Amino acid sequence: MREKSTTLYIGPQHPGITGNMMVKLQVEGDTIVKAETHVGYLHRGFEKLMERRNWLQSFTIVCRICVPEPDPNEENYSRAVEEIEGREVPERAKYIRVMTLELARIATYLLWYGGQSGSAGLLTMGQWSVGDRNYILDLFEDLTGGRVYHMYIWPGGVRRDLPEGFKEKALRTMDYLEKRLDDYDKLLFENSIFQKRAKGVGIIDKNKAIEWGVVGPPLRGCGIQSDVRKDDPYEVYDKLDFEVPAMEGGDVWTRALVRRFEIRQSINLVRQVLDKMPGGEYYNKIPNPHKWTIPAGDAFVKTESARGEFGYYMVSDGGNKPRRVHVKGPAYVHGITLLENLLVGENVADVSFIMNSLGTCPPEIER
Amino acid sequence: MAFFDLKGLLSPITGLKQFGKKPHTIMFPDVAEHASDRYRGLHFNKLDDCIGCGNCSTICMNEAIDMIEIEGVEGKKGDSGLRPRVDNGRCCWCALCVEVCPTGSLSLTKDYIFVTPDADDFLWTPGVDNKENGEQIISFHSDKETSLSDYNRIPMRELDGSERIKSFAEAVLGYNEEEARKEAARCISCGLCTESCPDHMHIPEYINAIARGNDEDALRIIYDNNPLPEMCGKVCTRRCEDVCAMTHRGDAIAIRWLKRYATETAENAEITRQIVNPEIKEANGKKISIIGAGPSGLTAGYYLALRGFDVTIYEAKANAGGMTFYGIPKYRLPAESLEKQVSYMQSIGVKINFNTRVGKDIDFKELYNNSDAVFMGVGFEKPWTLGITGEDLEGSLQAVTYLDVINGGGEMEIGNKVVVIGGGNVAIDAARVARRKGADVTIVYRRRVEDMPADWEEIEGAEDEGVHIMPQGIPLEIIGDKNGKVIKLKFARSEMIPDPDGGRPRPKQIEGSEDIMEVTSVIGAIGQEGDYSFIPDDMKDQIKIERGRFVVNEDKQTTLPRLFAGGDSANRTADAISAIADGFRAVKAIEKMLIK
Amino acid sequence: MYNDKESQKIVDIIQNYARKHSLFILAYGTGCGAIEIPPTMTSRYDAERFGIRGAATPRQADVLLITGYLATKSLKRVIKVYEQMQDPKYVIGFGSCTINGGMYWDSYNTINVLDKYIPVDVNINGCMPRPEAVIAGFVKLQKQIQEGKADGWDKYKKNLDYYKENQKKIITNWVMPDFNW
Amino acid sequence: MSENNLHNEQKLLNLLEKKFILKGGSVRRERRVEVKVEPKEIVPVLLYAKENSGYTAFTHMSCVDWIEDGEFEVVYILWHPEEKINFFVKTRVSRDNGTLPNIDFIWRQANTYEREIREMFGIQFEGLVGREEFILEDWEHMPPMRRDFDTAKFVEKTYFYRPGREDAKDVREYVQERTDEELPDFAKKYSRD
Repeated sequence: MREKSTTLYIGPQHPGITGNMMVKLQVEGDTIVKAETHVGYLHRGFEKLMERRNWLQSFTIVCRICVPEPDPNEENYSRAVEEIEGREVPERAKYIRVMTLELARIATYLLWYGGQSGSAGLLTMGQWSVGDRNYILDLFEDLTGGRVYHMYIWPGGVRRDLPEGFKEKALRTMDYLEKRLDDYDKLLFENSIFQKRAKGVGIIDKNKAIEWGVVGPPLRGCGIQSDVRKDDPYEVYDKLDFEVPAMEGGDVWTRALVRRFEIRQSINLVRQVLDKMPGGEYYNKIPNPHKWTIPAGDAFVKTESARGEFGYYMVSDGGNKPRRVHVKGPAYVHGITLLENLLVGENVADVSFIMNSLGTCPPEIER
Repeated sequence: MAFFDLKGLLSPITGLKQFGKKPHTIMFPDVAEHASDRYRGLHFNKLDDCIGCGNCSTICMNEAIDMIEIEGVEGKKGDSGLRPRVDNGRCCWCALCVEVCPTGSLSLTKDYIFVTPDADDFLWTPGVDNKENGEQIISFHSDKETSLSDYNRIPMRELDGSERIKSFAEAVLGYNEEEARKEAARCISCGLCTESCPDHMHIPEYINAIARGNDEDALRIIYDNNPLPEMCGKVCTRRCEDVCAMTHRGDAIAIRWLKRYATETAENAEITRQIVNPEIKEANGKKISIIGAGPSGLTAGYYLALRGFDVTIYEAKANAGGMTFYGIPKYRLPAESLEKQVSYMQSIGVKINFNTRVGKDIDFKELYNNSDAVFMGVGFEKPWTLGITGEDLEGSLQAVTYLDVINGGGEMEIGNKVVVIGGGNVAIDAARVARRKGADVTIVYRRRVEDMPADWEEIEGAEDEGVHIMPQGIPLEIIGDKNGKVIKLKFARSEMIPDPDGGRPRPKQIEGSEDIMEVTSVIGAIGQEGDYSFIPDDMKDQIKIERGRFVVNEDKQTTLPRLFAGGDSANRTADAISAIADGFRAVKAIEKMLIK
Repeated sequence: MYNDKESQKIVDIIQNYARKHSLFILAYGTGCGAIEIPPTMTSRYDAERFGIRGAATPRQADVLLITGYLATKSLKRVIKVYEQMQDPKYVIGFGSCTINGGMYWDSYNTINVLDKYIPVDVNINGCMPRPEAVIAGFVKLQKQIQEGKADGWDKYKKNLDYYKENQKKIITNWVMPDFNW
Repeated sequence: MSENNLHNEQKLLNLLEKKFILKGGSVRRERRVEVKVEPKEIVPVLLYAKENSGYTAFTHMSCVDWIEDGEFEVVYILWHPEEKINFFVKTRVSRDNGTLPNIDFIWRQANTYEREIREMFGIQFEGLVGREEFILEDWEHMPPMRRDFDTAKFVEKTYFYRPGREDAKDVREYVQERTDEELPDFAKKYSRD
């Protein structure tokens, strides 16, 4: 017998929702029959604001587009500007950028650990990983002067050179984190509660994944080795040695495992970068920012963020302000069309669990 | 999966091993807050280093920075007297303001805790609100390397020194378009320079016009209050560049060269007229006489003509330009350049009577009575003498006289071993001209090279051309042969002793350092004074003259109401741009007096 | 026998003391500032030392954190949430955006001055405020509560017309009742 | 980069040139191909790229307001997962009442992009099904991403600014006041950059 259909609103004020968004569910009993994502609670009109700011001023606001991981935005913005303008970036800056991006990836995954386990009721995990994430934020603070918003990667290179003693501190942090990952495994991946919650939930169809626009860990969780760092290499990723983990399955569990392996890859990447980093300039100075103009043209650049491919479409009309900067975050697809489909047939209790596994981040959907 | 999963049950329990460990919790507020050496916290501003250029305010996309007057800070030339105040309800700690601060006075500190129940408290004046501890906790700052301001001037292309001395061809080649755009793009448009320009030219505006690629607008803006821009573009003393915000850490914007670039877009007077497109008012029937076609006289003539006055300039010599024609050598300011500007003025209705000396060819009193107003830009014609023995010998002469003859197209025999005495631009000019005439030239100056009032570019140029500079040398006597011709110069060396009143150090002769060098001529260049013999004696009582200059009020009005004066004979700064400013001011006053 | 005012004072002191040591914050990630809440609440900074912890629903919460800018769409929900909370309730404004617009001062979709719409008891400066600053904000709030100065909720009731007028200027489609939760 | 290495990029362009009427096409650089088409060609070109050429991934869709030309430029960006090539399809529609074909039957996530462009620019997509409101709520004004929508003016009208900053001075004007400089009106536009 069919149960009575009810409408449930989850969010925007709901502790299980990642960020500030709302999912409107049609449920029969505990089973979801229809899901609809509502966004716009965090819309700030970045793209409009950038039309009013000059090329340098816009750089400071792009990092706010995605709060948990601001660096891919800075990277994208800078690289798009450099591509249109034809500005060279010194080799050292490229290495520093890669290091920043990888540190940001680790930090994001540590935050994800907290969110994913928290939505399964395992609160200790979050206490550990989010607490340990602070050590990476400390590194960022030493490097860039800011904990969350770094505003560090800018057109032409990076803002400041590595501070004294940074390499040693970063390596120490990496060693510490690598040791901690074993603890996390015991607490989360070997935990039967997590395994039972995660396996077989929120399955993405491998054959449809690319067509649906799935990117990042969810796509690799379907067994497809796709990573912008390999497919369309930027900065110095083609000179570094790393693997792209992928696992068949497509459920929350494989997505979690992919992230678990990637964290180790990132730690290795940071070590490699610190080891191979050449000396020299770290910044190709831009002219007086008030009068800095970029020749007309457009560019589409992509960066692999912790949640997947982050794209920027930028158009310049030859003036001192961007004509158009259009941001495409991974959550744009994950949080709306993919989530709406994945939730159908699932249990209401798994909504935030699945959302966390997709890494939906509303600020990058609506910007 | 089995219902009872032992490993999955026990593994998490191993987490308990953390139990005995020391927590990594930071016990704030029991322990002091921590911030890294680069942390971007609240602002701090070194009030004494800050020049109030407002660059921080313009780069801030949040409009978080206001420039306000604060107690205890006075404005002066090169310092607006305003200081930044940050609205922390807007600031996003991006520190772009720090990166673009041209002086490096603004930085961010390690202090970041600012909690208050009243949201109106968040206006923060850096350097005032954290006066006590701000300086000790500076964290994010920018130095010359990291700063986003561009401190390096685009170098000016010049003829090589050995090439220059072969002719009177212009030594400085001028910026080409690309160089000019680049140089103009360095400007941060603070506008502090306008105050130190005697003529208050609209410097940021025309530089921005050049930066945006609109040279014609630049010329139009320049002509708004300077009718001799090409001359200024080549030889101005450029006080503006002394106070440029960029000088605090690097080279000033090449304001003079940019002006020169803008004026060169118009190749002749006709094109200038088309670009500037002057608006000439209907004739108002008032008659103005101007004595002297120097910079001040020409300026007054030009703007009076624009305002509809009937203007006649009386010039004693055959060419217009005054000292800029007769005093400045042609390799710095070619005659054609001046002619172009003067003919443009004539094209809008300025009449110039050449070879008409007031006091000789035309009576001053008559002129005064027949005009509605008279402007005098008579300048300093009479050179000062050195005041040492032997000055009346043949071969001892004055720089202005020498330059006058050469610039007028004449020749003067000075021999092949020349000593120029003095350290100003005139001395350098005379030396470089003599060098071009093939002489071996030595400049003798009482003080050190760094004390020379001449432009550093001129000094360097002279050295490049092979002019010797003997600093700290005091001429004592010019010695002649029996024919009354100069053969030797007796001089002594000097040492610098500090001035007890705090002025610049004074030279003092070193006992026993006297020496003699062989010379063929000695050129004195230590200054000039005015020659006011054209004024009839009965009027001299009414026109007050003090220390060789006419006494004028702010409107350049002398003690005789319808008589105005400007230029060297009325101001102390004695340069072309001040003369232009005087002329411009007098025009406004004359208009006010006669029309409004 | 004893002065009523005096005894009321003693009761207030005890009440305020109890209130300040048990602040339940509403987990509502309103702006970017929400990203510094997890570090504040977890092991490194451990805000639970102060009796601060999360509450899932407005009814159980004492403190509403406005962690940054508010889009107009969010503002409507925030007001709803605020009105659902029980007295006494406190609001902490995070960062520049709540004070005078911050980065988004010229954005068409975010409000600039938060205390025009709901009363704010403590403002924390920063973009983002660091966990230390967040804790400093909480400590300040506790002090305010102890001194009886954190009376935003009272102000809201007394000046309801003023707040409603400002709110309705922005929220054109007002479908909820005026403060009768 | 020599011509030979751009073989895959060139291949697609040649195919498309044979089959469709293009308004322009070029290999921008390695991994970037771009074509310009009329709006009515959008669906055939995209379908062809997806079904026949292996451009199965729909990466991005964006819109640029060229207010000077009175046109919107809509860009579709596809991705070839094997050959690793980005393919840009650009088309232009009129700013007033411009309509484009709906492509969410080819890639369903395009539905989201189209809804956003409809809301932010006001371009209509024929047959687009989806809630009218996406990001904005109760928006009664001009679509905000149009360039003629002045957000600063809108904010001044709608929201508040905190008082207390009225004593701010403009450095240029302040220095001007101290001297007797009179800036002519035509020069004022150059005062700040």
